[in-house]
Amino acid sequence: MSAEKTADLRVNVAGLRMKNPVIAASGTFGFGREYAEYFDLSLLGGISVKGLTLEPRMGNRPPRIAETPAGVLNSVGLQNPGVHRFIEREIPFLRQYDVAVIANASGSTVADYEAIVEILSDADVDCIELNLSCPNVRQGGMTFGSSACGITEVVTAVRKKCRKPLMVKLTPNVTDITEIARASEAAGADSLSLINTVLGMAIDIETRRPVLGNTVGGLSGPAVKPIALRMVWQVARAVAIPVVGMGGISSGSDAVAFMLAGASAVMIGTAGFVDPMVWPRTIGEITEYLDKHGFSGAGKLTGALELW
Amino acid sequence: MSAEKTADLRVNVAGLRMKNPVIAASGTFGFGREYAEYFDLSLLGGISVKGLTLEPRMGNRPPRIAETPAGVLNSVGLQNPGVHRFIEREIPFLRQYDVAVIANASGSTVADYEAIVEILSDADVDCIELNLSCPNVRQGGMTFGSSACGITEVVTAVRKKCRKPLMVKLTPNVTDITEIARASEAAGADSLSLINTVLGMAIDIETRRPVLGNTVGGLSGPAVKPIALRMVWQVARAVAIPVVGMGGISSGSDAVAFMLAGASAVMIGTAGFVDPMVWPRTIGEITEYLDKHGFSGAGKLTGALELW
Amino acid sequence: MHLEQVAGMEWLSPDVIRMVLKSERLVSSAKPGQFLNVRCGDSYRAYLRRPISICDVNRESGTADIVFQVRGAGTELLAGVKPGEFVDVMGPLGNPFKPVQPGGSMVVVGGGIGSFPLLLLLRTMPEVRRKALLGFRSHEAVVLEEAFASNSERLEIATDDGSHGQAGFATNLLERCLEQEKPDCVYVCGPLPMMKAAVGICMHHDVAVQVSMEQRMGCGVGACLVCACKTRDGEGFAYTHVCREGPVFDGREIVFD
Amino acid sequence: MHLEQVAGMEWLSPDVIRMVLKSERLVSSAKPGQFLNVRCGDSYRAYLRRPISICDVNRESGTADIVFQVRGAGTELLAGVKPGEFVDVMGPLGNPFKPVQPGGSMVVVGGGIGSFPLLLLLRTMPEVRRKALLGFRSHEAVVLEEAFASNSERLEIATDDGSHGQAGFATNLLERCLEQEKPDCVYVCGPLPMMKAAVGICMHHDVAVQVSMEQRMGCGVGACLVCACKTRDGEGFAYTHVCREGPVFDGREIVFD
Ligand SMILES: Cc1cc2nc3c(=O)[nH]c(=O)nc-3n(C[C@H](O)[C@H](O)[C@H](O)COP(=O)(O)OP(=O)(O)OC[C@H]3O[C@@H](n4cnc5c(N)ncnc54)[C@H](O)[C@@H]3O)c2cc1C
Ligand SMILES: Cc1cc2nc3c(=O)[nH]c(=O)nc-3n(C[C@H](O)[C@H](O)[C@H](O)COP(=O)(O)OP(=O)(O)OC[C@H]3O[C@@H](n4cnc5c(N)ncnc54)[C@H](O)[C@@H]3O)c2cc1C
Ligand SMILES: Cc1cc2nc3c(=O)[nH]c(=O)nc-3n(C[C@H](O)[C@H](O)[C@H](O)COP(=O)(O)O)c2cc1C
Ligand SMILES: Cc1cc2nc3c(=O)[nH]c(=O)nc-3n(C[C@H](O)[C@H](O)[C@H](O)COP(=O)(O)O)c2cc1C
Ligand code: FES
Ligand code: FES
Repeated sequence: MSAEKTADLRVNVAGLRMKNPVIAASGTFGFGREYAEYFDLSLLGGISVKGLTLEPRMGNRPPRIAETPAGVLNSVGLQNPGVHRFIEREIPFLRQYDVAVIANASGSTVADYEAIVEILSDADVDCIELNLSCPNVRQGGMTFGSSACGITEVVTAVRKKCRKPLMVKLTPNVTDITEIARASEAAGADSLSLINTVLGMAIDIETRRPVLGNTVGGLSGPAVKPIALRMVWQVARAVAIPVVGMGGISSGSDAVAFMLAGASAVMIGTAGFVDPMVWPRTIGEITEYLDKHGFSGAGKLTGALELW
Repeated sequence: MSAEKTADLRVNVAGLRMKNPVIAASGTFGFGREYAEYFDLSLLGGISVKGLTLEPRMGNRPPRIAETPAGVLNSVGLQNPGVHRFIEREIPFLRQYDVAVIANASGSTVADYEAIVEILSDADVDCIELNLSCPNVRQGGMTFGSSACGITEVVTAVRKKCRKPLMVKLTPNVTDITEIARASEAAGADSLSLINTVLGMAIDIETRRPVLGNTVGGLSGPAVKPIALRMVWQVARAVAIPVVGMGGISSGSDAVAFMLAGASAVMIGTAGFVDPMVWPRTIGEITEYLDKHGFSGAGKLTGALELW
Repeated sequence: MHLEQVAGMEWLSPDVIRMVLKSERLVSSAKPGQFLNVRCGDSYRAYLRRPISICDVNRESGTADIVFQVRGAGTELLAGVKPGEFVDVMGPLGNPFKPVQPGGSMVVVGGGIGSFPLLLLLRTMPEVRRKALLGFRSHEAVVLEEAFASNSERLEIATDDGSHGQAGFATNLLERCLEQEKPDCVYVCGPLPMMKAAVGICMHHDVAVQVSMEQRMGCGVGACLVCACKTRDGEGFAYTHVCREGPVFDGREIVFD
Repeated sequence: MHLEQVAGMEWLSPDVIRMVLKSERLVSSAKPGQFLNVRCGDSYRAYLRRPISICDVNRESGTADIVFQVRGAGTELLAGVKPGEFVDVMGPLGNPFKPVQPGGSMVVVGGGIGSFPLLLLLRTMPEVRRKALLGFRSHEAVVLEEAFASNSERLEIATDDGSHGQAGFATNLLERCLEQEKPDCVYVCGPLPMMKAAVGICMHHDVAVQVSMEQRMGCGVGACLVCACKTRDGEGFAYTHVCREGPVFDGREIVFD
């Protein structure tokens, strides 16, 4: 081959334009500061920041993490400094870098969601990711994200206030993810991201107590990858809006699998705890795959799975 | 200590009496013949045989298995010789051993379930485990097991025909497992077993096809353990009937965790592929734990979890 | 589950390694066509065992060899095992090749890593006239050439690119071979399309053919029913299990599709 | 993520091992109280990194030591690493102990594996009068006795069962010590109940106290917020993060409950 051409990595997820499809997943990357010591944040396509609420939240009692086979349970419980501190202190920091900023927003009531989305619509962020699925806040996301009515109610209300690309993040803890996905689409979501964590539990048999102070927590990491991949595949076939896939991705091969299943971009979380370089490295590995297999761009991978 | 006394391992799961709480999980142990070459089947508390249907079934197209991080996806699709061959050929074989025989039964319609339960009620089995949850048969278990109405309909119908202890096996692929569990209890289940496999998918990025011939399959093995443990804990608190726990158990420690969470007995499946001795070994490890921690019997473990 | 001690590890090509197991048990029990289900350490990265054929046994040294290509996580872990360490194997498992009567003749047709189980087959039938036809991708992929040469009257090798032996496939060699003489049985192991072609050729020449099938496995012993392979069943087909009813089948029984 | 070469592995007790890392980088950067977040191989059985304190650095040999107890899957894998191999570490991470002015005096109070980070602390403050009070379960658990002895003016050891040194806890030693003299600062690391007691004793005697906290970690760098520790915040409390704001805290800030 002469003049090797490298594939075009750019993606446009319903108005969220990124130079490549790799995004740091919410809650695993803080507001980027910590990992800026490890690599240039401008390498990334996007950063979904720690889940924000209107007011600061202090989170759940520790321990907040448990290790499980090929996975991790967490019960952080949305500890965050509140949306105002985020806007004042974190956006200016993040804007030093050439990276899309996705504001991950949570609330306990529809009014909370409306209010935070209204505030974020005036802020310098590229996209709002609605977290309706955090399993750790008792009267919070879980109720909304786990039923089609709940989703419809929140997303419809929020849509009216939202002046940014609106990404709705789905919980996997449901009977039929396609029903929830379609409800989100119908209510006005511009795109969907999935999966959030799978509700799980770990027990210390010596103390005979749950490992987590919160008893249950959300499972993430390689263990959930087959579940996430299945849901992304199902959802991508069920809706017309773009899908951002995540859950256990820890390499370019994993990212490619999610894109073949129908994802337009991917998020990576837990794997970064083990290897912070997974974020930038995955971008390179996707490029290699595209070049090796003759795909002209990352977008060409989306949904390119062939069935038996 | 003088005269060491070993803990009493016997359990009685709503009429299913076993000399210890370790059962081989359905679909992973055939009809016992193959593993009889590896250890004395009389060591086990029980054997849940390969899922049976009225007529023989040939199962799904291969490949039927994919390896995932700390887990396995399968899409066998209930290949089995039919309930009549089971009664003629397999029960006599199994009855050579001192082990409880649990007939795992599936169907595509309520009438199927009624018919197979009627037949099995006349057969020499110790318990009937209703599989309403196999995710691999298109019009089969999934529909019944994933909604409270479905469960209520089948279990109510079956209960009238059933003259054996009736164990209802739950699928984890639901929004609220406690709702399904309570519906099963209300409809007449004597006990519950959970979890069946979690719906998942794997993709071969070189061929760009699903690894499984059936596209999706059921996830089992250590990866699902935290999900299973959480569901067993939730269900054990939600119902008054006994619960049999499974999902990723591969040691006595795992079994103890499930019992602390509320299980009266446990099943082990996938781990046996890796180490067939996991079945008998787990019994010994439970005994050690009981003795070390001063529990007089296995039943004392059930639900002994202390919350924070 | 037997812990077998590794007596030696030897790379035969850049991605194919021979693992020599010191084991009188295997030496006295292994039959050609049988396989071991090998545990690749206790990392959850390769949770399931890997089926690998028994390639050779050596009575004098009391060793049995398995030869495998490094492909994914499991074989990579296995290739890292050091002499002196132990590997956990189940087996010999499965049904062996059915032999040819002494004085008869046989042809083995192997494709790539599929050729390995055929070596033990040749070795156990010294009283039979033996011909070996092997196909490899290219010169670098050719392994065990001497061993096959010294355990057959005639060895022919084909490579896809002609960089070693003749250009073409092992099935081309088989075609030509059967045009000249009809052995009592042809034994085939290799990629599916190659086995399909080989069985077609044998049926066309009305020669008995046995194939060794591959399928992804769970238990390896017949209990989980995942290793299905399509076999003829009256007018239709059934799913038979490679680990227990195979891996060796009469070539005519298999539905290749 | 730095790959550091292991220069030596040495068992100090039946379940405590010293891993010596050849690393000028660590020698020049590690401060007492900081930790490494260590990857225990690539097995999914111990997916997360393990936080381990830097126990000692040796400028002459260009090595840094970590000393850890084998408890679960991760430390077991780590204990299996052989000299010459590399381990993947992040760090030094976290805030170090705040030093005492030269000429001042300090007391370190260590409980079991919590004593390890205190060694480097003693070693880096030779110009300070140093006393070490260590508590262990029993005689077999006592490790690094010489190292502590030679890096302090006085070393006292207590064991729960009295099988070595005095019977009782390190906090009993602290109690007696503070009754006699007030150091500029007490440094405590060990099990939670022990730290709680030690801080109480110091507060009672109005002596400054720093503690090194433990918590289960995810990222180790402050990004995931899982390593929460209850600290005073006005009348109430807040969850502060051990990896980034700690592991060393002013003992008065911690809410022990
Ligand atoms: C009866 C039998 C005998 C075999 N004999 C040999 C031999 O002698 N030498 C040799 O090199 N290979 C042999 N194979 C193929 C060998 O089993 C696979 O190459 C190996 O399992 C791949 O594992 P991996 O970890 O490298 O790949 P991965 O892709 O990481 O494996 C993932 C999963 O898929 C399964 N898998 C992947 N490819 C195959 C395959 N071709 N067949 C069966 N399962 C597969 C693995 O066992 C594992 O469960 C044999 C297969 C069978 C069924
Ligand atoms: C800042 C800091 C410094 C430490 N320094 C040392 C040291 O110098 N020497 C030493 O022996 N130990 C030290 N520890 C404790 C050490 O991290 C744990 O013993 C170790 O993580 C246990 O891992 P495991 O694989 O043996 O246990 P497992 O029980 O298999 O671990 C399971 C999970 O729980 C976490 N975990 C379990 N126990 C602890 C614990 N006590 N603290 C934090 N996480 C835990 C593990 O990191 C892992 O994520 C330190 C802990 C912290 C937070
Ligand atoms: C410690 C931790 C905190 C998380 N916090 C959030 C959050 O605040 N908002 C959110 O939408 N998702 C949160 N998540 C979920 C992740 O964004 C992601 O959906 C999930 O972890 C699956 O991806 P992974 O396997 O790559 O980590 C969190 C996950 C972890 C592990
Ligand atoms: C290959 C395979 C086949 C299975 N077949 C059945 C079945 O026929 N009926 C059933 O109720 N469950 C079946 N299961 C589910 C198991 O009984 C069990 O619920 C599940 O695997 C979780 O337990 P484990 O992680 O210990 O394997 C099957 C599981 C596997 C892996
Ligand atoms: S692998 Fe289980 S039946 Fe063949
Ligand atoms: S471990 Fe992630 S914030 Fe401390």
